[in-house]
Amino acid sequence: MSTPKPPPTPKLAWPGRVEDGRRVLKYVDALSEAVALEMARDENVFLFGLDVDDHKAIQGSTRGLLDRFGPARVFTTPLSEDAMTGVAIGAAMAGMRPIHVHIRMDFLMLCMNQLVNIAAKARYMYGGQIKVPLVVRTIIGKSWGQGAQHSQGLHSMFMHVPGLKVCAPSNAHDAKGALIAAIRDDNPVVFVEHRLLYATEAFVAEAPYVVAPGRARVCRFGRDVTIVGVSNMVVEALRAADLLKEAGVAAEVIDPIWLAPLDSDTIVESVRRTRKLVIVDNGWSMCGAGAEIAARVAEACAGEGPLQIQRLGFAPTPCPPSPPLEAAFYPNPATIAAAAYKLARPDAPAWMPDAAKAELAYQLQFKGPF
Amino acid sequence: MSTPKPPPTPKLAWPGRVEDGRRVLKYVDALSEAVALEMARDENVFLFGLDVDDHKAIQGSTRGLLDRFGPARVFTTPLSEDAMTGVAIGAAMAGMRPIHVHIRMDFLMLCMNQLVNIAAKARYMYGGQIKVPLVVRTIIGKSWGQGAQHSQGLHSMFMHVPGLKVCAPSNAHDAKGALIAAIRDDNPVVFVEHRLLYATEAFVAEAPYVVAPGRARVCRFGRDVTIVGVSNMVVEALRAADLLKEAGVAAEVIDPIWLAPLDSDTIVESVRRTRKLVIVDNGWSMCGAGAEIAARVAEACAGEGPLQIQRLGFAPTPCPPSPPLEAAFYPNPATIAAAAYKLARPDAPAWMPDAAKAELAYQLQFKGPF
Amino acid sequence: MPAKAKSTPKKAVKSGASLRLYRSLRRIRRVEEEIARLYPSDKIKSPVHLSIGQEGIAVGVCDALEARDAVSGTYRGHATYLAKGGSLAAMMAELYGKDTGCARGKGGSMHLIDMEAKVLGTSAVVGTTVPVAVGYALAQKRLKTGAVVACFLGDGATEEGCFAESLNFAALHKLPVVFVCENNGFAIHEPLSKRWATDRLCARVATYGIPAKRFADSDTAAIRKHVERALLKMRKGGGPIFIECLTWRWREHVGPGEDYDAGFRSKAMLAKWQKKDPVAKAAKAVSAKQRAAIDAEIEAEIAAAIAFAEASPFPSPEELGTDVYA
Amino acid sequence: MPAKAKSTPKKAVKSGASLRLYRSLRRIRRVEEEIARLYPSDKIKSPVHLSIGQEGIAVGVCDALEARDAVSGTYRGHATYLAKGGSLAAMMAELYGKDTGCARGKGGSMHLIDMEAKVLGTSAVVGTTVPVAVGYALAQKRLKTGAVVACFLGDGATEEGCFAESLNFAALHKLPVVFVCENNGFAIHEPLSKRWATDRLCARVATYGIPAKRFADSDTAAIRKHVERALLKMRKGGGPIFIECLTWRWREHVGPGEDYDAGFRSKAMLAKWQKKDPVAKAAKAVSAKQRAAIDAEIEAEIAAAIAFAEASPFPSPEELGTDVYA
Ligand SMILES: Cc1ncc(C[n+]2csc(CCOP(=O)(O)OP(=O)(O)O)c2C)c(N)n1
Ligand SMILES: Cc1ncc(C[n+]2csc(CCOP(=O)(O)OP(=O)(O)O)c2C)c(N)n1
Ligand SMILES: [Mg+2]
Ligand SMILES: [Mg+2]
Repeated sequence: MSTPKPPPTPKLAWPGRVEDGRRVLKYVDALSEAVALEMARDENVFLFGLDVDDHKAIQGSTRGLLDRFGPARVFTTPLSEDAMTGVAIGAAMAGMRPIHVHIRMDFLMLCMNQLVNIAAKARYMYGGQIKVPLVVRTIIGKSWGQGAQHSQGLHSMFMHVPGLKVCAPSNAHDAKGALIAAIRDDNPVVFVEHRLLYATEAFVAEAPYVVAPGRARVCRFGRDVTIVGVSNMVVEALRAADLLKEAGVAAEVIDPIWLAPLDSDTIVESVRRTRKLVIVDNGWSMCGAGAEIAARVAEACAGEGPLQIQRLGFAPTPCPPSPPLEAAFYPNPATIAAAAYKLARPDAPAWMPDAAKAELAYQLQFKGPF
Repeated sequence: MSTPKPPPTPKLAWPGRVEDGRRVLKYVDALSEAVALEMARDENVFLFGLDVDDHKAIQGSTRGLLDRFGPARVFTTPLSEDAMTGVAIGAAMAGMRPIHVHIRMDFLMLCMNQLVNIAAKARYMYGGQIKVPLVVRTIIGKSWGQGAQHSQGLHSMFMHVPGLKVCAPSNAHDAKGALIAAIRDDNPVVFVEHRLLYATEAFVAEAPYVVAPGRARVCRFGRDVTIVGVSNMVVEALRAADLLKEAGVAAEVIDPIWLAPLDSDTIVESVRRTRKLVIVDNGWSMCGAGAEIAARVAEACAGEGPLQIQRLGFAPTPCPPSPPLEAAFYPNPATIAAAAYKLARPDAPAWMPDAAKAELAYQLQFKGPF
Repeated sequence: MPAKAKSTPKKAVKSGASLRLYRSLRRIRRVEEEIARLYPSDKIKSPVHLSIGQEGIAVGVCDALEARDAVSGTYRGHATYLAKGGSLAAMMAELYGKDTGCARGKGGSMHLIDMEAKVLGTSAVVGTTVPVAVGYALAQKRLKTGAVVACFLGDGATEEGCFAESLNFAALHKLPVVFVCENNGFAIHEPLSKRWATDRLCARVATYGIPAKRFADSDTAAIRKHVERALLKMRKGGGPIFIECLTWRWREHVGPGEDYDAGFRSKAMLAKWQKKDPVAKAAKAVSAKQRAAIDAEIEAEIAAAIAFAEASPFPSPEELGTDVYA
Repeated sequence: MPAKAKSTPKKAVKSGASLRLYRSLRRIRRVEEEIARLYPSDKIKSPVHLSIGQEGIAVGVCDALEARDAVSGTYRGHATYLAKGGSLAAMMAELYGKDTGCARGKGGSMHLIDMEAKVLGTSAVVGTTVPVAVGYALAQKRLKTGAVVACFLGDGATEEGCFAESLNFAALHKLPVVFVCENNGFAIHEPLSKRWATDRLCARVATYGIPAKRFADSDTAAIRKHVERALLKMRKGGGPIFIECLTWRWREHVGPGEDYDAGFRSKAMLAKWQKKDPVAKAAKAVSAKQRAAIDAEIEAEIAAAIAFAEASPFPSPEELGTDVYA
C-alpha cells in the first residue's frame, strides 16, 4: 500500500544511480528496461498478462511500459492462464513476439498443456513451418508467510522438455541481457525471476546487450570446491564463499544463468579441478536442476577418480509460512558454506559459520564485474 | 475396430491361463483385476475418467468394471481434465478413494495445477486435517506414428513434487500389486502404465497383494554393470542383459517400480559393487528420473573411487511419428547393451549386438520369478 | 422467513435470526479490523485479504446451512471460515504462524481450514477450490449424507476454465452445490471491463440448467432466505444453484489499508457501498441493549483469540518434515 | 448467394460456386475413402480420424474465406486442411511419414499444417488449438491484415475450460474469429448425454456477446452463406461469431472402419444422416458431364498424391535432431 507517484516519464532507459562513473540499476528496473528497449526496436513485441498494466506494475517490473507503449501493446488479461498461453503461442506463430507475464511461477501449472504440448513441440511437429518466439516471464516468490502455493521454483519441469529454453538470471546485469536475448530468441523461453532479487543492484549498461543462451559464468574463482547456484542461490552461494574464505576454503562459484540449454562444460571443467561440487538449487532437489547438473558431472568425469557431489535445495516438503519452518526450508549461506566445507575438508571437524554473518544475502549487492 | 464380444461375466479375478500350475495374466488384466478387488473390498473406491465405461474400456484395462460395479462407481466424464482432477481431490478429501484414469499421460499437463498446487500440498498446508487418497492412472503411449503429443513419459515432473507418489510398474505382477498399494495409499499416487506392456504376461496371484512403495527389485544379478530401467525400459534392459551375456558381460538389472519414494539404496548397493551404472529411462533425460538416480548414486558413492554413469532415454526432441525417426528416438536393447558394454569393457573395441537379436522386447514375456 | 422445514428450533424465532446475523456480521467485521490493527506490528506472518464490506454474503449463505453442510472459501476467506463456525482462536494462531493454528502454521491466512466445522481448506490459486468443492459434493451425494456444499468464488475466478468445467459437471450430476460468486468488480486492481466480454454471468450459468440469481446489493437477509429455500429442493436431489452477489471490497486487495489513492477505483463508490453496510443494517434489527451485550462478548472472544495466538508456540523445526505424506 | 463484396470474381458466378463446392466435397470424400482403402496395407504410419460425412462444414466455411484468412482444425482435420487449400500431396506424404510430408514426417495425420495455404497446425490434444487460433487472430488484428481465422472444434472440445476462456477473450477483444463447432454428438464413444448438462451451447456462447447460430443439418450452402455474410461485419472489427453444426461421423472415431456393431450408436442414425450426405447433395447441383470431368480430375490428383507419397523417401535419421529449436 504505497502512495502512488505520478507516472514516470516514458523513457527507454532508467537513470539508476551512478557509482564509479557507471550506472547501477536494480534488477526490477533492468527487466522493464530490457522490455522497453525491445519494444521500441521491434513493433512485434508486446507484453501482456494479469496486472501488467496496473499501478503496482508486477512488483515494479513493468513500470513505465504502459505509458511508453500504450494499452494496445501492454495489457492485462482475464484470469485465464491456460487460454492466454495459447493466445501468446498463436500470436507468436503469426510472427509477433509476445511476452506473457505471470506474477508467480506457481500459476504456470495452469499453462503446462500449452507450454509442453504446443509451444515446445510446434516447430518440430509442424516440420519447421512455424516458430514460437514467446517469452514467459515468471517470478519465484519467497518469504514472509506466502506459503505453499506462492513459493515454488519449478524450472526443472521446463528444463525437462525439449523445445523450451529456460533462463534464471541472478543479478540485474544478466536480467537485462538475458531478457533481451530471450525476446530475440525464436523459441519459447521460460524466464525465471526471483522476487528477492528485485531490489538487488548491479552495473548495467544503458545500451541493449545480450546475455546469450548456453553460457555459464564463473562468478568467483577458487580451487577447493565448486559451488553452482541457481537463480537467487547464486547470491547465497557468493555469501557462502565469503564465509568459506574466512575458514580458509577457496570456493569457485558458478552461475549457469541459462538452465536450458545448460552450459555444463564450464561446470565440468571446474569440477575436474576441484573434484568437489555443491549445487544449490532454488527448488526441490528430486529431478531438479541440481540432479541434472550432478548427473552430467558424474557422467563426464566420475570415471576419472573420486569425486564428491552434494545437492542442496528446498526441503522435500511444501513451503511452510511459519517463520521457523520457513527458515529451515531454504538453503542459506550458512548451510551452503557448511556443506562445502565438509566436502573441502573431509577430515576436519564439522564447521558452521557464525549465525550473524550468515544472514540472508539480499542486502549484499552483487554489481559484477562482468 | 474389433468385433465386440458379449460383456464378460462380472468377476473379481480373471481366469488368465495356467502355466506350471500357476496363473499367467496379462498386464492389462492385472490392472482391472486390482481395481475390481479393491472396489469390492472398499465401497469408497470409485473409478472415473474419460471413456472408462465404453466398449474399448481404456485399451481393455477397465474391462468388466462397469458390469460388476455399475455406472455410479464407474463413469466417464466431460472433457475437463483440470476440473475432474479437482473433483477427484474433493471426493478424496471427503473420504472416498477415487481412481482417475487418463488414457494418455500427455493429458496430465492439463491437470498440473490441481495435482501440484492442491493434491500434493493439501495434507501439509492444511496442517494434517485432511488426506487425499487419490490414484491417477495414466498410460504412456508409444510407437506407430502417434507422434509428439501421444508419447510422453512425464513421470519426473511428478517425482519432483513432494507430496506425490509415483509408480511405474514394468510387469503384470507389479501392476496388480502396486495398483492395490496405490489405491490403499492415503496419498495422491500418479500411476504410470505403458501401452506396450499391456499385452505382456506374468505370474499373478489371484488373491490381493501389495507391491509397496519404496522397494526396488533386482530382476537379474550380475557383477559387471548395473542397469536400472524405468517402466517398459526394464523389459528392454532385460533383453539387453541377455545380449550382454552372449558377449560375456554379466549385467545386474534393477527395476525401481516406485519412482517416488525412490529406493535408491538398492541401486547404490549394486553400484558399490559394479562401479558402473546405466540408467534407461522411458522419458527425456534432462532433469528426468535418470538424472535423479545418477545424482543419488554420485552423491552416495562417488567419493569412494572411480565410477561410471551413463544415462539413456528419449532423444532430446519431441517424438516423431516417421518410422526411421521414431526408431532412433527410443533406447532399445541394442543401444542399451552397447552402452553397458562400453562401460563394462572400456578397453575392448566398441560392440553392437546383432540387429536381429535386438528387436523390441515386447514379445519377450517376463513372468517373474518374484 | 417461515419456520417450516428447519430442524434447529432457534431459527424459527425471528429475533433469534436477527441476533445471529448481527452477531456473526459484527464478529467478522471486528476480527478483520483487529487484524488490520495488528498488522503493522508484524506479528501476523502471512498476507491477509480482508473481506470488510463483503461479510453479508458469507453470513447470509452460512446462516442457511446446517452443521453437516460444508463451505469452500477463497484466500479472502476469513468471513466464510468464521461464518461457518471455524475456530477463531485457531485462525488467529494460523495468521501468527503458530503451532496451534488451524493448519499448524503450515498454511497461513490463505489456507484456512476447519474440518470439524466443515470449512474446507482455502487456496491461494484462484479458482482451484471450485472443482474441489464440487468433488466434495459428489462424495456427499454418493455417501448420502444429505449435506450440501456452499462454494464461494470471486468474479475473477469465473474467468478460469475450471469454473465452466465445474458448472457443467455439477449440473450434469445434479450435485448439491450452492455456487456463490462474490462479485466485487475487481480482480486485484483490474476492473470487470478489462476481463469480462459482457456481464451476463447469471444468464450464462443458467444455460447449464443451473438456477442463477443476481443480488444487486447483497442484502444478507435476502441471500439467506433465497439459499434456505433453494436447499429444500437441493437436498432432494435438485442439483446446484448459483448466486451472483454484487459487493464492494472496502480495503485494498491484500493488506490492511485502503487503495483509493491509487486511482483505479473511486472513493465515491466506497461511500455508496458503505450506505449498504451489512453490519450497520443488521445492527438496526437488534436493540441497543442486545447489541451492547453481543459486542462485549465479541470483544472478549477476539481479545482471547489474540492472546491465545500470541501465547502459542511456533512449530518446532522438526515439524518441517511432518504431514508431507499421510 | 449475392455476389457483392467478394473480391474473387469466380465466386460471383453461381454455377461456379456449385462446381467449387462439389469439387471440394467430392475431393475430400474420395481422399478419405482412399486413405481407408490404403490403411490395411500399413503404408500409412499414423492414426487417422476420418471426417467422412462431416465434410460439408469445412467446405461451407472455407468457401466463404479468402486466401489471406486462416483455418485452425483438429486432429480430425483432413477436411479442413483440404478445404482451405492445403497441399494434398504433402498431406498424403505426411500420413506415410515421409520427408516430403507437410510436417516432414514429424507430425503425422494429427498435425497437418500448410502455412502457405494458411492452414494452422492441428493438435492431438483436444481443445488446445482454440486459444492458439484466437492468438493468431489477435495478431491479425494487431498487424491489420484484415484476415480472419476460422477455428474448428468438436463438441467435446467445448467442455474444456480453455474453450470458455477463449470465447471470453475473443469477445472482449473483438477478434476476427469464426468459431465452428462440429457437433457430431460423440467424443470417441461417449454421447453428449454423458458430457453436457444441457445442449444450450449456442445460448451460452451468446452470453459472451458472440452471435451464435445452430445448423441442425449442416447444409453446406447455408453455412457458406451465413459465414460469408458474417465476415463482412467481422472484417470491419465486428468481433467473433460462433456456429454449431450438427453432423454425423459415419466411420469409427479413429481408423478406417465403422463402429455400429459396438452398440453405442445406431446404424439407423447413419442412414438418417446419409440422406443428408453433403457430397450427394452438392452433386445434384452439377451436371453429369461436369461431374464426370471433376471426378476424373480428382482421381488423377489423388493417384498422383499417393504415388508421390509412396515414392518419397523417409527422413534420414539425422533429421531426428533438426527443428527442435528454430
Ligand atoms: C490462477 C491465479 N491467477 C492469478 C492469481 C493472482 N491473483 C490473486 S488474487 C487475484 C484476484 C482474484 O479476483 P477475484 O476472484 O475477483 O477475487 P477477489 O480478490 O476480488 O475477492 C489474482 C488475479 C492467482 N492467485 N491465481
Ligand atoms: C485433452 C484431451 N483429452 C482427451 C483426449 C482423448 N480424445 C481424443 S479425441 C476425443 C474426442 C473428442 O471429441 P470431439 O471434440 O467431439 O471431436 P470428434 O472426435 O467428435 O471430432 C478424446 C476424448 C484428447 N485427445 N485430449
Ligand atoms: Mg473480485
Ligand atoms: Mg464429437
